[in-house]
Amino acid sequence: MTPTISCDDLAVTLPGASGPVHILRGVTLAVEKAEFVSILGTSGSGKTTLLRVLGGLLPASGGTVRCDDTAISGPPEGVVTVFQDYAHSLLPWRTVRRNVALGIEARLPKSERDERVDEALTMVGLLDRAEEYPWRLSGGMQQRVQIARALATRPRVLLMDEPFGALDAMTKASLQDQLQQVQELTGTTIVFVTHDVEEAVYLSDRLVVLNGSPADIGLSLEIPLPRPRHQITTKERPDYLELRHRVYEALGHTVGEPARG
Amino acid sequence: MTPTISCDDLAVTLPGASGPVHILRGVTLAVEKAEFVSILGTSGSGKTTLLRVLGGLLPASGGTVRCDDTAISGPPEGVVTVFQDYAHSLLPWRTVRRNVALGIEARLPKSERDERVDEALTMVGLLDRAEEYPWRLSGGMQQRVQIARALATRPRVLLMDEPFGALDAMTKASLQDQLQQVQELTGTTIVFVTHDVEEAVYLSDRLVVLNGSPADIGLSLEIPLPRPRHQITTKERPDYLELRHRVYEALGHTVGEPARG
Amino acid sequence: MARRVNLLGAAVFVLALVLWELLVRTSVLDFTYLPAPTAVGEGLGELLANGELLGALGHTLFAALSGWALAGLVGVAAGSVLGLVRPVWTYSMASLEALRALPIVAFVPVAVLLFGFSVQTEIMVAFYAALWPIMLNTISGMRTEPRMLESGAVLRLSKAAVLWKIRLPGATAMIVVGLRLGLSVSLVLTLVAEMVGNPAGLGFLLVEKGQALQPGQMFAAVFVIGVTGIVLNGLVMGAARLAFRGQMASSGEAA
Amino acid sequence: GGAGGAASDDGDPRTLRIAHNSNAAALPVQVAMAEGIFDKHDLNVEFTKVENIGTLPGTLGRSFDIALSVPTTVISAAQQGIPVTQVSGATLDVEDNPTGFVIGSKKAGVTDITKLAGKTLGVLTETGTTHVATKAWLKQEGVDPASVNIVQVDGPSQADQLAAGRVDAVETVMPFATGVLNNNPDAVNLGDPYLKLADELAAILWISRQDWAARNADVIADFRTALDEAAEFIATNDERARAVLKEYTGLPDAAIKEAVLPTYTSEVRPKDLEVWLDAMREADGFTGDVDLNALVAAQD
Amino acid sequence: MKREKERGGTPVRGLLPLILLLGLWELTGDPASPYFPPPSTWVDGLRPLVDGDKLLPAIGQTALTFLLGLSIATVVGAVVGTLVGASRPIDRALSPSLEFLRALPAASLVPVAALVLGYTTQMKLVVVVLPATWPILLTCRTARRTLSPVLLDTPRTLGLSRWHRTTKILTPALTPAVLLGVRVAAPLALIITLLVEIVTRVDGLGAVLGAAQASFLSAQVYGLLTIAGVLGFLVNWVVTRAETAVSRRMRGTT
Ligand SMILES: Nc1ncnc2c1ncn2[C@@H]1O[C@H](COP(=O)(O)OP(=O)(O)OP(=O)(O)O)[C@@H](O)[C@H]1O
Ligand SMILES: Nc1ncnc2c1ncn2[C@@H]1O[C@H](COP(=O)(O)OP(=O)(O)OP(=O)(O)O)[C@@H](O)[C@H]1O
Ligand SMILES: [Mg+2]
Ligand SMILES: [Mg+2]
Repeated sequence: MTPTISCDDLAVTLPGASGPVHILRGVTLAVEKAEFVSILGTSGSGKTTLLRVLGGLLPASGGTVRCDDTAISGPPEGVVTVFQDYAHSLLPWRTVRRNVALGIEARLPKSERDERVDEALTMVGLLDRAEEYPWRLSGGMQQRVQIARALATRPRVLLMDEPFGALDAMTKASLQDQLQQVQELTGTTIVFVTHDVEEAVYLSDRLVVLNGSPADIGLSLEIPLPRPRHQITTKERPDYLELRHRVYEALGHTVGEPARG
Repeated sequence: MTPTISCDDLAVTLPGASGPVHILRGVTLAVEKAEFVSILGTSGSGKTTLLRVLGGLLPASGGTVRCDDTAISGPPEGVVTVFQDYAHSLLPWRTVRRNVALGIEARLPKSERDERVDEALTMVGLLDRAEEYPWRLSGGMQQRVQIARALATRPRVLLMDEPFGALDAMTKASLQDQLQQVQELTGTTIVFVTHDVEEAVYLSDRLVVLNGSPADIGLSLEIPLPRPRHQITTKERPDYLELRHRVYEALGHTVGEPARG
Repeated sequence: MARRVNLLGAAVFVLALVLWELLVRTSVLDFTYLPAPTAVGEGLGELLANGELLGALGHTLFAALSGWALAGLVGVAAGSVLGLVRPVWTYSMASLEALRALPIVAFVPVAVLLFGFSVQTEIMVAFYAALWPIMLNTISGMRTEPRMLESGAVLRLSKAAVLWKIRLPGATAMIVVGLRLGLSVSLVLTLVAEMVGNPAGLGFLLVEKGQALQPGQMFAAVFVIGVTGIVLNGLVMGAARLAFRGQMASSGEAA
Repeated sequence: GGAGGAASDDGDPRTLRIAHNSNAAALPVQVAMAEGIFDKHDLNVEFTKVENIGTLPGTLGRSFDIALSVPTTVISAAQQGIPVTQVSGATLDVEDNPTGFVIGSKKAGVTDITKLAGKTLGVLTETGTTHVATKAWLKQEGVDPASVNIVQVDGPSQADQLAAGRVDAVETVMPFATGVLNNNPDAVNLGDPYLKLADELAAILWISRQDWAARNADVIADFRTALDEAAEFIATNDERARAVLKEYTGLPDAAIKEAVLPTYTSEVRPKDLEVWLDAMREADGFTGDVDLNALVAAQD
Repeated sequence: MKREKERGGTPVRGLLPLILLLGLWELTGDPASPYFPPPSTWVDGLRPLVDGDKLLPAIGQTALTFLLGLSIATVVGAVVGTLVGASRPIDRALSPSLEFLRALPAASLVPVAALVLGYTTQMKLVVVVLPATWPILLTCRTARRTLSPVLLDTPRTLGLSRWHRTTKILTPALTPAVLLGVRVAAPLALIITLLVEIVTRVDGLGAVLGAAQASFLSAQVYGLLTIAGVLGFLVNWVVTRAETAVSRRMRGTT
């Protein structure tokens, strides 16, 4: 199986106040088809940057980035990024419905498009706000609109940057499970940036941790938990707890790990 | 003891796509001096709206809002809000240092101001990025700049809207403890919106849950855990676990509660 | 909601007129050339009665609106190209800036030479004047929020779709400002062209009534011009609200 | 470009496209139109009112065949290579019927022309005949024209501007002179500047392009005959003439009743152009060398 | 990929098309043409003015009125535009009257302004400021309306005084809009300055221009127009430089 999306010896340098700053160096990552890979790392370690490079939004300063064996020079077909900065990524002059339709309206006939939009909005629980403008929505709602927009396109590869960061635990859990279901049905490849260790372990097939400055991959951990996973039973499994523990440790987290009563 | 900041029978109505929408109704809340109150609730329940009203940024449609027994008609002296939408709240034409100095530069002499800014930046771990522009920072870093800016003013009341939402677990834990320390030293009153139940229970003296539509306070729960609290020992206490369980239950959360191994 | 009449604005306007009337009545302002609003009202009645007004108004409106519409098309198209295609901008912007700086009034006689005493002269002048605000505002509006463009890229919108669905709608508020500015500028310069060039329309009526020592009628023409400005602007804003509901709402222009 | 090139012809030489302003000098043309005098001479006239007659020389051939003009304009235009020529006279200033006025304000101390030094004079057009004549007059009286501060004031607002003291004197023509003199007790008529150049002088005339005039000598002759007949009609039918005047100037009834009609002529007077050329050289620093003969092609 | 390059000041290279056009005119133009003399004759056309020491004072007068008028319009436009953008009642109260004033042709305002202020620079200024204010006012109003509410809440919650809110937040945030407005307004202000001078012949380039036009001195007219054009171009160039400097600092915003 060839990797869907991959980078090899990737380096990224960006301009900073006092000269160029090396953000990433020597990052090698290959994500296979239908794989779910989570990226963790401290704030400012370069997760967003890595995701932007994989999504074809930022050119690499060194190394190669490929999608299905062709070098990337712009967002490849079927690869959709969900931005961390949801407030800026929605079009304020379009209603929620038309924001969600943005990626498909040129490709699909109206009836099918409406169906897809409704489906996506139902998934994120915002169908009743479809005619509202995004700037009248709460932060978490805007974030969900962006997720719906990505899902509506039925992407092959989904690059998500802290997509559930502004959601309450319940909404988050529901979306986690919806995402798993989508992946199971469609075989979507997902790269998922998150700060929530539990979420990362619960959802992923593999989990990588970015650290250092410039950052590279410090830990790469397979999560061999059986699927389908379930919010209660999976999280009660000893191997889940064990994996979670290892990740906390890798993150240098000696204090914040939730107690294991 | 009179409450520092309070609202009584508060109602908020905002314009929506199809006529006015009732966001809050009959919310009564009194926060006492040096108290730490967390607000929880599903996405879109009205937490940000409530905080904006308490901060004097949004006029109430009904009921009264008071700070130290005087009705509020604008942000009261010493009451500082940390916004959920951090990307928009930093001034892009100012460096990090000058963004943090914004609230104090008119009031303090240069030397003292520099000291305060350095102190605040150290607290959030961004002293080495002081001369950078905010749009060159990662999301989590921007969020921390905003926190530093609020802390630098040494507020009497701090209204924080998901302030740690974009931070990794480690940075978050460190800031939680810093915040506790600040409060202990200065007696700051804190109202704290969060989606993280563990965080809410760990930090708060009291915890309220907004629910319904229009929303009001569904649960108000005292958190009588002894202070000072500690990331490991506190979270291992049976009463902590019990309180956490009760909150999850109040949130209607039957699935997402972390396993209690 | 959009149809609500602006009573407050009308009240301020009427108040100003009443103040003017009082100043004239109390002889604080005592000039034969500057009549009171009531005298202007009489003049207006006379102009309406002899039928000169509507013809002149129609002529001026036709010239100003034709020039403006042309400027709208050219300005938005050229502004988009200049805002998006860097080499075009590099190799022509300075020329346009230089042309823009040329005082169009002084060219009215030249335009008269080229196009004769015709409505074309007026349309050319109106077009030339309205072009620049529309073009500059379009160029400036083309600086779209980068995250929105990235959204378009990620959703694999075609270049045309990005222009049509993201850049132009994002620039709409600015373009509408340009159109509003262009409208009043084209109206004002059509009048200038009529005053010094083609003897037709409201501009000429103004001069003619001045020369005929009929200040009441002359200021009636001025008044009609001003009211035309209000009405045209209202129509543009109304049309923009209808056509670009989301853009207007998100830029705080919903009624 | 090259509007200085060939004139475009509309085909029918007996259809005259005529342009003039609301000046009473053009009354004969209007009367000839209204009373069928042009028809009688087989002339068909299309009239356009243009208030700003300064632009007319350039439009001859293109938009108009015959236009009202003034000697200074004709001379400047010819000097710059615009082939204009006079086809007919229009009015004549004579001692007992002046058409030009310099009016001072007693308040400002301008009671005769020499007092203008250092004062502000409101003029109709800085380059027009009235002002050239006034400058020549000032020179005759030993006043340096440069010492007079000049601003252009629209005829209709001259009365107010003088009364309000924004200008100390105005230089004007009919019908504005009436308003300036009547409503202001401080106004003093200092005299007609034209008559300081000569005892009898033409200050307004009808022009066309030289090539058009050369081709249409017969038309011009008929045009002038028609004007003469119209002038006669005016002299004998005052009431009707004033009705026509009201019709095309739109002046209020009072102004029409008070109006003193100028002395009409169709005579082409080369020596008057000479007087104007001298005045322009003398007072205006005009340095051009103009062949006056080309400007009076229609002289009989 | 990210490609949104930053706009520098208008590059001089951009004058190329204009220079080509003028060259073409020079080659094909007839030096004796009374209406369209080729560029080489323009300098000669100006010579009498230079010799008579009339040109420089005229340029000075026009530049003074133009720049002063533009500055006043900038301040008035920015202040009123911000107010009107911030407050709907003020907007609704003023907009019809402002819209009315805006449509009035400058030439018909001149006599009225002259009655009150005489034939002075102040009179010229009043007539120039009125229309030049508009572009600045309107762009500023729109920019104020589209400012993020959070950006406006920030100084409030930090307890900044009204003055500091204005100087530290509103001014920098609205500066790009003001500069854009100034760029649109500058040629308008210049046109109106010249128009007033042409109409009244109160000192300035317009007075000379009007006289030249009335005497059919087309070469001189084109020469004077070129000078006026250069004046406008220079001001525009300065404003564009300022815009670049500002947008460089504000790259983070849209
Ligand atoms: N546009 C930019 N120009 C220059 N430097 C940048 C830019 N964007 C990000 N950086 C820098 O790159 C580094 C990594 O940023 P990135 O946004 O990838 O972090 P992150 O891991 O996503 O952090 P967070 O969890 O806080 O979102 C940071 O040090 C940041 O300052
Ligand atoms: N400016 C606005 N105009 C109209 N309605 C608004 C506006 N802002 C928010 N709302 C509505 O008010 C309700 C509550 O929004 P609020 O932002 O307070 O939610 P929240 O609890 O903070 O949610 P989140 O956790 O997602 O941030 C939502 O239904 C939202 O659509
Ligand atoms: Mg990030
Ligand atoms: Mg919120």
